[in-house]
Amino acid sequence: MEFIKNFPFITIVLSLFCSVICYAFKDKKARFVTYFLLIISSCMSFSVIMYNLFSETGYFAYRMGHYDAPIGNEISAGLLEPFFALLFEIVIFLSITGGYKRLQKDVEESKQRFFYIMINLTHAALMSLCYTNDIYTAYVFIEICTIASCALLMSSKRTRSLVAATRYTIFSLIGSSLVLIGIVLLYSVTGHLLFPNIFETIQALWATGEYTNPLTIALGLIISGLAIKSGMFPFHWWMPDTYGTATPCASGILSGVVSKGYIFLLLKMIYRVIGPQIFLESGINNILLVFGVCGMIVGSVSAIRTSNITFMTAYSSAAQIGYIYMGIGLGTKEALLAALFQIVAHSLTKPMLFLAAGGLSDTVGGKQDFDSLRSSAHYNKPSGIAFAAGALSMVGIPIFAGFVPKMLFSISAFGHGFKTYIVLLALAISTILNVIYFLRTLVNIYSPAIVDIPREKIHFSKIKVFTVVVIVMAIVNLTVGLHSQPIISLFEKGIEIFINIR
Amino acid sequence: MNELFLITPIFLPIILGAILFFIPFKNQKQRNAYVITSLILSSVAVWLSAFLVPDNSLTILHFTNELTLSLRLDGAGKIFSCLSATLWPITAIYAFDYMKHEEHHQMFYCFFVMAFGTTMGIAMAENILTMYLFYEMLTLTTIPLVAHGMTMKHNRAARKYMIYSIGGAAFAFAGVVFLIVNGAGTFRLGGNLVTVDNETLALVLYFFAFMGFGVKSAIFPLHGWLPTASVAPTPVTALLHAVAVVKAGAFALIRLTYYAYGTEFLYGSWAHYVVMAFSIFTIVYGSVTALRQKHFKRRLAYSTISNLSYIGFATTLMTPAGLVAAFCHLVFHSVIKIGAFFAAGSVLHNSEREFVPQLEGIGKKMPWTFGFFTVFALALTGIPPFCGFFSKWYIATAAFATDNPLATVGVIALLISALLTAIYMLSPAVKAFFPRENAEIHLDEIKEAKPAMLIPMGICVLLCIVLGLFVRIPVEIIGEVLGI
Amino acid sequence: MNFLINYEEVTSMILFAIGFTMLVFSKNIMKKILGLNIMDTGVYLFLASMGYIEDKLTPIVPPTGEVNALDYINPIPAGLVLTGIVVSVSFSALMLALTVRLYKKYRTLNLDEIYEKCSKEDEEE
Amino acid sequence: MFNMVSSIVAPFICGILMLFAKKINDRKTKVAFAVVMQSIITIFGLLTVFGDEVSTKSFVFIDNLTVGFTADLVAKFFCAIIVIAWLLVTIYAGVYMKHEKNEERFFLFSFLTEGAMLGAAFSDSLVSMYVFYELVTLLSMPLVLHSLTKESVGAAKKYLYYSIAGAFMALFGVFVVGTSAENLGFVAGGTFENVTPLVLTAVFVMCLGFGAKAGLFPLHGWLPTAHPVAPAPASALLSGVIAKAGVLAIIRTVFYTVGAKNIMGTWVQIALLVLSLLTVLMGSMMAYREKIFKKRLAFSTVSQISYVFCGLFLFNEAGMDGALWQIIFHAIVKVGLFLCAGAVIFLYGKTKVEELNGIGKKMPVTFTCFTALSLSLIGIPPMGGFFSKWELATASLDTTAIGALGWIIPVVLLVSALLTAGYLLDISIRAFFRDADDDTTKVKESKAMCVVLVILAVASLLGGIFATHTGNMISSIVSALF
Repeated sequence: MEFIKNFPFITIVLSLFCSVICYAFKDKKARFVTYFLLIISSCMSFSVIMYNLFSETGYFAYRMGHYDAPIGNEISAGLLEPFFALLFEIVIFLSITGGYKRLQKDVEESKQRFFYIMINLTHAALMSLCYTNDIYTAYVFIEICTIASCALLMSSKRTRSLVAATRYTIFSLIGSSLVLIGIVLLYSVTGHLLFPNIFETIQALWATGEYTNPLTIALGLIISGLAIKSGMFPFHWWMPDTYGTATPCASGILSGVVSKGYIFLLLKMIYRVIGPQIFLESGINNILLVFGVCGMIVGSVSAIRTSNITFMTAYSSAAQIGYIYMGIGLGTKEALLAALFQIVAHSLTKPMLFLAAGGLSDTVGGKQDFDSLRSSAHYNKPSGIAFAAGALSMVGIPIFAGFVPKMLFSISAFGHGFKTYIVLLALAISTILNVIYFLRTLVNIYSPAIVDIPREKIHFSKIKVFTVVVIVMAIVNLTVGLHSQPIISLFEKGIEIFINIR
Repeated sequence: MNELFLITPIFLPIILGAILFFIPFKNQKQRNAYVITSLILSSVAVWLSAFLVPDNSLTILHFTNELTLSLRLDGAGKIFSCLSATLWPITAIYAFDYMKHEEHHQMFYCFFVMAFGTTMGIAMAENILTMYLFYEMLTLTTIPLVAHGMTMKHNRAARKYMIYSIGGAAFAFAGVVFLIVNGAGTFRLGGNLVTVDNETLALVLYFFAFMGFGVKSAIFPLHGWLPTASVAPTPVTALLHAVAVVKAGAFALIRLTYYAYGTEFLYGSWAHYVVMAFSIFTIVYGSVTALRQKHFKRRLAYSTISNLSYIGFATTLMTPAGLVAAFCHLVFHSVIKIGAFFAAGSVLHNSEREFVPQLEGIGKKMPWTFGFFTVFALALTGIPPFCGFFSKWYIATAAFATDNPLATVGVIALLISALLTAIYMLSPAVKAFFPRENAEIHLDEIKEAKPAMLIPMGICVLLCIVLGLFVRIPVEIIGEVLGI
Repeated sequence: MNFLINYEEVTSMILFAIGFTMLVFSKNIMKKILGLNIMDTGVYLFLASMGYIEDKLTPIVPPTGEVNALDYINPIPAGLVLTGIVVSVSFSALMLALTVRLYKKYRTLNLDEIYEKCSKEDEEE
Repeated sequence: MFNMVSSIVAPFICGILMLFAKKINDRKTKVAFAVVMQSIITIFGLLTVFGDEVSTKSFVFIDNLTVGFTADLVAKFFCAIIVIAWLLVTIYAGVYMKHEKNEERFFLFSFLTEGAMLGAAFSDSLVSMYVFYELVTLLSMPLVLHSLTKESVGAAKKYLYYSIAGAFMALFGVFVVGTSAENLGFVAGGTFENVTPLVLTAVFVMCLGFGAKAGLFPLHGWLPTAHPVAPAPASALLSGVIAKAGVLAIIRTVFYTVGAKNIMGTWVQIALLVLSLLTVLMGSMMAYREKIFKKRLAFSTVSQISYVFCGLFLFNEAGMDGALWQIIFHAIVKVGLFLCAGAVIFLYGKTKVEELNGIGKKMPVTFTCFTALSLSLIGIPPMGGFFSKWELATASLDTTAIGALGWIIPVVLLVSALLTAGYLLDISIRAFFRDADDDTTKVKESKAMCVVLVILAVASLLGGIFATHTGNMISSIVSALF
């Protein structure tokens, strides 16, 4: 069974390889290559999970080229890493299958294979962001991920999305250079690139009390860089344009997966590089908490104020990411669990929402404002149902996936003194705001039209695949919501490994 | 019969309702037959489970190891479920005739039947999480009923209802989680909350939860949705906004106070007085506003607000007597108010008149309807021997028994509101029967309501009188099933 | 802090600042791209200066005799710099491609004007 | 037993029957029908009065909420007044209602009201009395708005709301008393050993509440509004008899539930006495200033019934004695006066006082009776009214518990008596000694009306002297209480 340890590496390399060979194919074939890749690699990730579940440590590190530190660079897998790899693969798979019809409309015939190339690159980058165990690999793949996702954005015909892409690129450039500086600082202080070594050195340094400022600055730079990329509160302004104008498949992947990849890397940085102890002592967690809460509120308020369905969904991702940062900011294991589960719930829900929104706007010829979209759910039933499911999940109605993280957040909120009140209040208020904009939209799309514009009735026989995909997504959402214990216990086990074993 | 049967009254109507949506009915008769049979089946299931199912808990599924979706039909649940189970089919009969002139029945009846199941879920929830779940479900299943008219007005009403209700639940959620974390999630009379490390937090969250669940029972600052929602077709307003939904809110308050937090923890705390003050204020506020309403159904809606706070007030007395009184008024008010709404609805249906001043002399044309309405008015005002009087009696006696000054204030509020009730409920009746001689009235086209509408009203009237005359029996039953 | 000792750091910081300000505040896309490159250069300088350790050998194995690996400086920072350069190049390429498409469409390089125009378009839609 | 029950039930049955009287076209038969039924009721009532003390089994709602009837002395006392007054008024109404529309409704509700009144009179517990008290309010309301003019409907609503407000104030008391007493049955002298401040307050509130019907300040406002617009027989009943329901309720509460001894000398007594004195004075003054005939009478009712309260709240034999006499005489006189006013309206349609100049010549019988009745009300010896006033005055003088009020009361009564003389005799003088300023042709007075009026007048004249049986009854009531 040892060879399973190669799987993480293989997935990365394989997807890089596929991205190259996609160039050789027409779009259809390229798509199937991508499917193939995704299926294979998800099987691998799954087997890695299984392996770690039943191996005694539940963790292994894999040194590429068998050089030792400080020269070699390595990837490692506990339980969380392969789990999120699997999650991302599934989400990407579903987004593509659900979104390719629309893709063929949005992207020029000749450019479509590039789209799949970029998807494969993104996939490779995400895999390595999940598995990486040294800051060098981390940096490289952050950049690859950024480039690929920018390209995903640019692929659409609409010039608006070009502008959005420009914005996104600039933001993420700033982000990545901040991360780079942070990494460099870390390196210069510790002289190491591998997580475990950096960790030990930092612990030692912190104990002696030397270099605390450089360390704090490095941590701050890395966190703020990744925060910009993942769209934390003050830096979330690029989100609506980006997600709102891209093709649904792309927005689904970007909002559901890419931002989550950065966040997962951030978690790695905090818990495996800096160490929770120092993270809490540095007081950065409070900043994250505050920004997270602000993000929840501000994102929702902006979502209420917009009248464009995809923009609304995009702003809501800003709010949802706020939840995650709030969880990180609380800094306890329970909060971390909640944050991880929030990642799961959001990645499962958001792509569904984007796809559904796309499907709805198809019925009115691509219009996206609420007045035109009224009663569109009657013209495109699957999208209507999917949107309903997604909206309810985001609001946090029990039996949907979105409910569980809210539950966990509020459980983890107790016992933090005044923070308890802040978190509980924030949860309640943001729920209300979610209700306002999501369910308002829900009622709208099901109530009769007020403006008369040409509408085409999209019968689900015409969009079989899409229908199947959204139904599958909804079912997955429900199952996760109804029976969350397996995932939770996996996370609990995984978090122990994640924090303690190096 | 073992507790597994409890699934039936909840999921049977939900499934039947869902099926209903897809059956292509040839004509209204078929659909009505289907609806009434499914409702009666479900009610039978409820009664059966009320009498035959042992008082054991049944866990349907585990969200996580601690959080379970589990049912159990204890005394309180029995009262509430049986009440709804009785009134639901009656309303259905009324609805058949009323809804003739409305559109897309399919959807309406689908959700109408499904809401029954969710209400049962609230009644039969064993732990607070389950109750919360069905509470949300109830909101979702009833939104389409409110939005039924599908105009902008209905749309807005539905949105308001939704935001208030789910928002309130969001605030209650904090309290819910607190209870679960402190192992008081499961309902038990007297509560399971033994010791908490942070009492302030506990009380603050109780207050949140009370106000949050109080949204459905229209406690003062959060009552706005109820009058707005009275744009819904009358069967809905009658059933949901006089019985199922609002009473679910009241029921949730009772669960929260007596079964989760426990009165000995709350009694005498600041939260106790605050919530009581809120209910007292709402009692008066509701009546005063009802007095100022010209729109017939809105007036009834505001009166509902005030009466719901009678229940709230009785609940906040936090004594066994208070609990009995609360349930007493919960039952009696349901019967009275649903009847009153029926009457208002049949006026609206047969004469298209929705404002009180337009009712001048209409009693001549619709003697039965307004005869019934007068009875409901008297009962709601609390004129003996109608049942409304006795619930007031119980609340008042319970209040005096606590010898808590605020409670005495509450009784005074009760009586003030009773006076106002007399004014706003009797004036339509007086108008209808004794038109001013020089008033210009055009009643030619108006006809008396059809028996399909009158019979439900008649049943309610009978209930009012019988419950009043033999009030001993229901009260004894309530006390007995509550185990007091 | 003695500027003469760690002048590389100072210089890189200055470069970074210049680049950053250009990237963020200048309206012209071309200038933004230039700023991006300047910023990155600053970072690479910083990185290189960090990577370099006094009196250690360059990590190239000499033809004669074997040497202890610890006598070499760590090659990774150098590798990092190389990667970074590649990245920034590709980024510039990307941005330039974008710029071309935008310019074709709007006949301007001023980002504000472009925003205005495309939001106008949306209204027209 | 049978008599009592049937005297309560019969009116309701008669009311139901009146519903079918719509079918009868000939109004003579209709009226005859009503009168006959009324006389049957009266007979039942009187049989009960002269029969011995009986009581039904009481129907239990819950622990101490019971409804039951008993014919004790007070019940009989009121029953007698009610049935006799009703009989006379019905006869009178037979004539009077000719010029009002749909009279069967009037009869219907008058019967129902009578039933409710009797029920209240015979009730054996606070709650059952409360039930019938509410019924009286609801059922007598249509009598007020009979004419369905804007004013009358408004007045009726005012009456309804005042009474219900009063009723609910009373209900507060009922709640309190109900919680602190194990049974609410009526026992002479009350069931309470000692009372808490809360109960005292409750008693005060109850007296105010029930006082609403009897026009006790501050809830007297409805009387002057309701009486003028109601048809004369209705207003006669309202102020002559129905208003007494309030008195009954207060007697039952104070003397039969809480017990006079508990209240004697407390702030409640003083407060109530002061209130009733205020009402006496205010009523008379308002009446003196009033220009509309029936309104003046209404105000006089306000003041006169408060005489009764003065008597009651003294809490001694003499006071009680005087109060009960006052009840009887006021009933007779006020019914009579209102019927006179009705007669004027009926024949000449005159409502203002200054229109009455010289009308005495046109309707001599009526105004002779009017004068007689007025004298009695003023309390000129040897008229009946004198006794009650005398009793009240003496009673207040030899009460020690109330301090200064002891001599204030007689003074107030005297002043009010003078005012009464002022506002009533003024009318008689106008009627007889001024000559008419307009020459309306003389219309013959209706016999039935005259008969009724004469009976009343004679009763008021001689009642004091010859009514031994009444005297015995009253004294036995009083002795039972003290």
